[in-house]
Amino acid sequence: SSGSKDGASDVDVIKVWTYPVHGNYKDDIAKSVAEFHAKHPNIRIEYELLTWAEGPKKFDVALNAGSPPDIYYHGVSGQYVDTGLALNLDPYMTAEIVSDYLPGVLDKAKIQGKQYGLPMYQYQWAWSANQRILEEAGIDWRKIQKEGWTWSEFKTEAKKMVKDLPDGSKQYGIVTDATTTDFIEMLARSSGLVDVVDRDGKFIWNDERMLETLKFIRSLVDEGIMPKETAAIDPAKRVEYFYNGKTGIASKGLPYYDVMLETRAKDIDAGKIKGEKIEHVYLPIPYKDGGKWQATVGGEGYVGFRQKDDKGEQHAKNTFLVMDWLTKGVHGGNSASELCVPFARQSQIDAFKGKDSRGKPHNKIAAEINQSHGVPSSDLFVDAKVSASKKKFIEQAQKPMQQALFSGSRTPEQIFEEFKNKGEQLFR
Amino acid sequence: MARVVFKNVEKEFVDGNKETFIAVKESNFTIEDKEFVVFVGPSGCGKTTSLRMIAGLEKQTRGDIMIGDRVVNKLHPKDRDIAMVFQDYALYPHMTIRENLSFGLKNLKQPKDVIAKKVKDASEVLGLDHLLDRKPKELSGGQRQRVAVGRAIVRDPQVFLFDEPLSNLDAKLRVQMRVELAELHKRLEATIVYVTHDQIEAMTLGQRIVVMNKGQIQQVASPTDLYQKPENMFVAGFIGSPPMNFIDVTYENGKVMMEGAQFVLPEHSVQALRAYEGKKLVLGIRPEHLFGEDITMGVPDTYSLTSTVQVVEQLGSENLVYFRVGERMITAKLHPDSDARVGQLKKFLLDMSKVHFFDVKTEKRTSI
Amino acid sequence: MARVVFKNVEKEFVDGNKETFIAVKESNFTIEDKEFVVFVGPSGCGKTTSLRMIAGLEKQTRGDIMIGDRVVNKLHPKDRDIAMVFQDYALYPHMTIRENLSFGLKNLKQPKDVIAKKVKDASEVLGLDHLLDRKPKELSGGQRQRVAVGRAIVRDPQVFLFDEPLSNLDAKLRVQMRVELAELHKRLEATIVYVTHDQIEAMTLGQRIVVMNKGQIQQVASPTDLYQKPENMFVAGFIGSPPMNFIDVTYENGKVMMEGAQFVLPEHSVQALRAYEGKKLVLGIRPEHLFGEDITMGVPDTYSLTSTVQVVEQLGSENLVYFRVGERMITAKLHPDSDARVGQLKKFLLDMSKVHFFDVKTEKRTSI
Amino acid sequence: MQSKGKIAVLGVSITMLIIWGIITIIPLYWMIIGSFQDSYADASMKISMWPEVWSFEPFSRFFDKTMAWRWLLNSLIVSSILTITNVFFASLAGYAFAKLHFPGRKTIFWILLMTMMIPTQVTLIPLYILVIDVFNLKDSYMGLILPSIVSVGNIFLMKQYMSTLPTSLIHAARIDACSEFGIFYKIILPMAKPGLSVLAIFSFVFHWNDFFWPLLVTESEAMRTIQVGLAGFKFADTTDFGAIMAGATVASLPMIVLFFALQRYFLQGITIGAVKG
Amino acid sequence: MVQKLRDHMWAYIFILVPVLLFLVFTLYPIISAFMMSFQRYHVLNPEWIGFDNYKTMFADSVFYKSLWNTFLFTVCTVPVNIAITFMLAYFIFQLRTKWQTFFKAVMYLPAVASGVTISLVWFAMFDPTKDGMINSFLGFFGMEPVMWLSQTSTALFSLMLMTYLGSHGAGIILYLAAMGGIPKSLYEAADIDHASGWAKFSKITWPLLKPTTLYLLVTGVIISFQVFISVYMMTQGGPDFATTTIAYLIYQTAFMFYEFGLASAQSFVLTAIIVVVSIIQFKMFSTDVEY
Ligand SMILES: Nc1ncnc2c1ncn2[C@@H]1O[C@H](COP(=O)(O)OP(=O)(O)OP(=O)(O)O)[C@@H](O)[C@H]1O
Ligand SMILES: Nc1ncnc2c1ncn2[C@@H]1O[C@H](COP(=O)(O)OP(=O)(O)OP(=O)(O)O)[C@@H](O)[C@H]1O
Ligand SMILES: [Mg+2]
Ligand SMILES: [Mg+2]
Repeated sequence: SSGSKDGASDVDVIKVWTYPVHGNYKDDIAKSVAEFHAKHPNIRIEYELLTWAEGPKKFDVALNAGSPPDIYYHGVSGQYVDTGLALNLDPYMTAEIVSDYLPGVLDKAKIQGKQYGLPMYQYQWAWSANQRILEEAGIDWRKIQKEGWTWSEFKTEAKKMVKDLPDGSKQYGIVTDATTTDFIEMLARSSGLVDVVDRDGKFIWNDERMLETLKFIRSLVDEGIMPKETAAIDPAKRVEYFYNGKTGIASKGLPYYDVMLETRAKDIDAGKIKGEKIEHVYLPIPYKDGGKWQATVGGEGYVGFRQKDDKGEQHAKNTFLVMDWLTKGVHGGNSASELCVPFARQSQIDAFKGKDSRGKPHNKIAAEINQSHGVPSSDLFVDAKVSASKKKFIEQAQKPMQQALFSGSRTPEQIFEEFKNKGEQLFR
Repeated sequence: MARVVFKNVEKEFVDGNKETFIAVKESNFTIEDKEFVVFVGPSGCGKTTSLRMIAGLEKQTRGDIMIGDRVVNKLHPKDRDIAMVFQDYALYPHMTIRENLSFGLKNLKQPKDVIAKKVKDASEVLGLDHLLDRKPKELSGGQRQRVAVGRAIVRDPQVFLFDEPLSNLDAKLRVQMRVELAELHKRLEATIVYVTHDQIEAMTLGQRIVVMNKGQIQQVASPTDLYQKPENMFVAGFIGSPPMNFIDVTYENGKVMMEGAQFVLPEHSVQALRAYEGKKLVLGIRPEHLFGEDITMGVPDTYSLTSTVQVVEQLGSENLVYFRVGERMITAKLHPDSDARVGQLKKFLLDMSKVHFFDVKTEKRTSI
Repeated sequence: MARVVFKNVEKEFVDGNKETFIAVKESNFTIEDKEFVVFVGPSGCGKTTSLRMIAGLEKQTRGDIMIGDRVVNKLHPKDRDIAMVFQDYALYPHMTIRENLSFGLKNLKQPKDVIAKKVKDASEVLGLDHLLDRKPKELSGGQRQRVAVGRAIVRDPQVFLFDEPLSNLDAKLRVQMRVELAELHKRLEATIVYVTHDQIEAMTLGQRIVVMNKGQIQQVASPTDLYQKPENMFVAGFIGSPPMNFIDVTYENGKVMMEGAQFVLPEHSVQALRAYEGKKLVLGIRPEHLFGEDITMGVPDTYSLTSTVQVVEQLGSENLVYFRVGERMITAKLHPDSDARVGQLKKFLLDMSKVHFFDVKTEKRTSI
Repeated sequence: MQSKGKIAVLGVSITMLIIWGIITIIPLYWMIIGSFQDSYADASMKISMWPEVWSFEPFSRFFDKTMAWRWLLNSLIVSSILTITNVFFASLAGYAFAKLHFPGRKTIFWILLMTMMIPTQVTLIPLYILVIDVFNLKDSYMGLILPSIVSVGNIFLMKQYMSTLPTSLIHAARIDACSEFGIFYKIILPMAKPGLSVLAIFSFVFHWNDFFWPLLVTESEAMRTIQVGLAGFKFADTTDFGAIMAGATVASLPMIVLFFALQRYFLQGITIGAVKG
Repeated sequence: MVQKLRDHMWAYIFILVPVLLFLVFTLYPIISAFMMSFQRYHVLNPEWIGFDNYKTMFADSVFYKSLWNTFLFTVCTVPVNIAITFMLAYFIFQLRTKWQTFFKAVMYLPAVASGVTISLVWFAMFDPTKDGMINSFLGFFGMEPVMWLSQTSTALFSLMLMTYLGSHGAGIILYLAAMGGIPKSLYEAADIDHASGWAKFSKITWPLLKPTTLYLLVTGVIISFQVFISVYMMTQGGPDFATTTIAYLIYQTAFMFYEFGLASAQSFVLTAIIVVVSIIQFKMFSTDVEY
């Protein structure tokens, strides 16, 4: 900010807004910054840890007011680029940095071929399962981790887990929530519809495969594999089903669940909480029979910005320098390591070579296999207008409709019609 | 049957500084059914408090209050069948005058046309008919007071309580209202308790008058009795305007002696004052029982005083002439045509048949 | 210099129903510096409104008001150097009596000891000294009114405005206060404007009296002039209690004729009434200028009326005797010792030197 | 003293009050109970109605892991100042709108009132630009305070309240040579005590609980208010629920204290004895 | 004119600070927002597009749906809540001082509980399983569990229910303060006038509380027309737009779609509606009560 300029004119202040990416990130980033300051006395990093719940709002206001921070922790987004304030990093991308990134990773922070962010790790989403329940139902989860499974296979297996529990409640095959949108998106993706739009920005959720996806989801509820109150389940509630052993699979899982469940097990041992210790199994999303395994992946890390009153080229360079610093080596690697996801940069791998990584080995391997089936979101390829329309579609068609789907207040056919209409209206 | 009885009623207030103040002391009286009783007394003597206790708005600290034959100590005001004019009016600020007047009747579920008629009649009597659609804020002080009166007189309760209901009205209106209230009393046959500072009101309206002072009842009597036989100096001095004159005298041997004069008393007075032989007494005489030599109205000049006129107040219908006897200032109410000038040495005649004697210490009337 | 002048002042109110009401009409008068002027008039005639306009609390709709030699139309009340007693008291409820009394003085930045002294003096005069630490809600009605008066008299302004300041006080206190106010006037040499319904107050305190009716000024004159030469029937009937009697008469040939009697007028009256030959007139005579045959106080029996006594009111210091002449009820104020019984056929003597004649139409006094 | 009907009415109303009281008090109860329960980490965030083990751990964790004292101090400074300014300026303006008949009174009041009706979502960005960029008040007490010095809602509340006070007292004070400000300060304010104390507690609670603006304006940890700090006290892996509840409980204490300190002024028939009529 | 200003100088001084602050911190942002409503907003280069935003808005069926929801929500909550508030305040007012204090605290203090706990309570209340608070209550009468927030038929009602059962403390305290300000003498006069409890309530208390009621009504309508937090927290506008209120739509438009111009246009239409409603309320409830 301009205020710090007059304090020490030769010190450039770089503002970073980040999040508690993982449990120890607060300490890790403090260390990274300290080291950076030691190396670059003329650059000062001012960082702020936002909260997951409210941070995005704060950033949105700042961005649209024209004064975003220089660096923000997030995936790249067409919306950001469209403001004209996202910093194009291409001029600063040295060969050294490019080659430090593992193949394909940098692409996950490009929009229409231009680099706007530097990924810190490769994220992915799939499902998480309760090992005990899987095994009680006689499911060979190791095979699924390696080879994936189809919708019909999934259905057969999931049905085995459905039963009445002694306390009168029910155990389900899978539980999802009606608030987040990924369940439908992931299943649609595994039916071959990579996204709401394809890479050319064409609306593709009007494809018959979408209707089949919707029907498939509805059948899960109808056949009792999912609870009939699914429409009313929120993410916290979903986790509650999972923790309480009321479901074999929780939709939306991360390899990081290993770490979470480990902590929880410790608390149970310490008597702080009551409950069953759960062994975590990371499972891929089943794909449509006859189709192929398509995983949801991406890269998260730091995105660069300039401000309405641009602070000049040197400042931009410094910004990039800090971004690079925070993503490379041990500074960026700790996130991948903590979150049990694949590293993004060679330097990260080097920094963590030989160190104990967290998480169960079989889940790690499963995550790597899953990663290899990844298809990036269309957002990275389409222009800002399409990307905005897509967002609108999600908010104004997908979200309202998915609850209707779960609650049964609309049939899959009606919903599909609604999708087609809304899609036509938005992507004309 | 709406007798109102006070039995040893006392009222204590605790004010903001936690000091206890006795507003009404050992009050005992009976107001008979259908009687019109007037309360008078100096400002702050406990008249309003007594009224409020009858109404049940203030709970007595001690003693019992009866209305009819019931002890009403615990009866809610609204169940006492009372109408009241508040000293501070307490008009409903958000209602029009019409609504103010009809509120009580509506609560009694009287038919609409009866209400309309009563409100019309009362507002005509009170000269409020053109103001019915205004709010109290838009009225003059006297008009507000009339609304307060109106609110009571439209009702038909067992007991009326009036707390200085005419104080802010002009003389003419007051005379008119007095007549109206007297008629109301006759028509409704209700018991009426009436507080006033206006002596004429008290004398003309009251069948009996209760005189209070400092929370204590001094005398309860009919207007004439009160005027002619005040029981103590307080009552004597309080009733009558200008008030009764007091002259310090010594009684000796059938004679009263005062500064500058001494009179031989008539036989019946001598009888009564036997016990005061050689003692000091206070002689009381009302201003209208003093005459000038010029217009004597038939009073013999046996008893006379001579003194210098200090002040003359010409009130139109009479002249007030002030002069001194000893330390005391004496007032004579003379006919407006009588000659009296300041500084004049004037002879005043006393109507000795109208004098009163009071004990110096107890201030009580001697039995004359 | 605190002359108060009204020049064509009018005040219109618009009430809640959007109706315009003229409270004060074309008001013109001058109150001289240091003068004590009393406003009287029936309830609702515009007295308070006039006072409030002088104070600047109400802005006149038309016309100019001057205080001293300045037009004060636009002057803020606090800059007019005025003290006022409000008809509704307007005491500060959150302040003790002491604080209420000293508030104005504090605002004028008077030294503490001066304030203390003034408050002490005033509260003694008003009999409030033992109540100084109470809040207004802990006082009786009369005590509150005294606080309102006290708040004004501690001040030393150019103009005092008193709006019925003694209406809730007992007779004795009122007399006392009257004397105090008269002294205050002498001591402070301030202009005083005083509203009252009490005729005695008006007559004794006012150097001049302003009589208002329905927003209009009827007459401005000294008390005696007002009493002896009322300019119209309204003033004649309003001043004096009981009010002046009116008798319908016809003038013819030096004689007035009324129901049941006819009188030959004295020469000077005949002169004055020449224009009314053969016409109807109203004769006015005050109750105290009617006498019974028994106690005549020297009035010759030349002019007499005989009528049946309808009502007798014994007020102690006098008897009011009512009888009829034609349609009109006539009141005579007789000495308390005069004999008068209801139903008695009684002869009343008129003091013809004290009668007034009024035009039937204009109700104005004929030049007599 | 009371008739049967009255007792019945009283019974019904007390029953209603108790039922309603229980419903409304639940959140508060849970907050307090939750802060003595050390069974955090359960993502379902279930709290029992009565903890099996009482523990003060959450409190110590809350104070150890955060700059809680500093946040509380910040909140105290900001809320106190805003409470004072709001009470003062809102009552001043409310008095003017209620009792002083100046030209433009209605128009100005309505313009002010209308601004209350515009959703904040759309004025947020311009306001942010103004405060952060133009006045450069980021991360400062000024930035927290300046835009909220007095709110229209509070002016409206005070106007409504003041309109019921007897005008004749204002007149009396004018005659008593009191300045216009003196009238407000010495006559109106004392009489409006119940209204003022209600406004004070409302303002304080509002600003103490205010979250979004402090979130936008503050950056450094040391400038956070308690609510922003509390929200930030969530970690990526687990939510230390007990400590959050403990924090919330601590954060609510000043409001509770203030409530009890002011509540005796809420109910006062303060104008009794002022005027006749 | 100048003279007039001088006459009322003090009044202007009294409102000076609020008005100045208003000009800077309210009017300026409002004017900016108003200009935005004719632009395609962009931080760096906004584009003037005339009435396009308004046209877009009026062509959007969700906009009408949200208006209707908001209207329904307002109509069903504001009067009911004022009634509840008033009733509770009136009940409390009958009690002795100590109990008054107690209930005032009980009713008001939950307002100090943090948002986290409050939302927790609500989620527990509306829990769709049979263990949910409301559902287990219904289950007690043999009724099936209801998915309160997740079916179109009950979602909006659930949000209304939140306001009914939520804290009325602020209103209660305001009413109590106003009730305390009514001169006791009026009730004494009413007692003398034979007023029953109901008559005192309906003819004295209620009319004299009109200034407070007006305040609660106007602010209640404003808040209700701008209802956002509960929607955001509980339903995110769903299911199937059943709870999309205009304020939530504005939020979405602005902060999800970054269409600040359109959001401004929506806001000003909303404002216009509130202004009209408020004027009506002022007309209906503006009696001046002065003791
Ligand atoms: N706000 C108002 N709106 C309409 N008329 C009003 C208003 N205020 C006063 N009036 C009327 O103006 C007239 C004069 O009122 P004012 O108070 O001056 O009377 P007053 O002579 O003082 O009477 P009183 O002796 O009863 O006090 C009254 O008839 C009254 O009804
Ligand atoms: N709340 C109170 N606290 C303390 N003293 C009080 C309270 N209310 C009244 N008093 C005192 O009680 C006494 C009697 O008051 P009350 O109102 O009955 O007098 P009153 O005879 O009606 O007088 P007035 O003619 O002045 O109206 C007064 O001296 C008054 O100061
Ligand atoms: Mg009294
Ligand atoms: Mg008057």
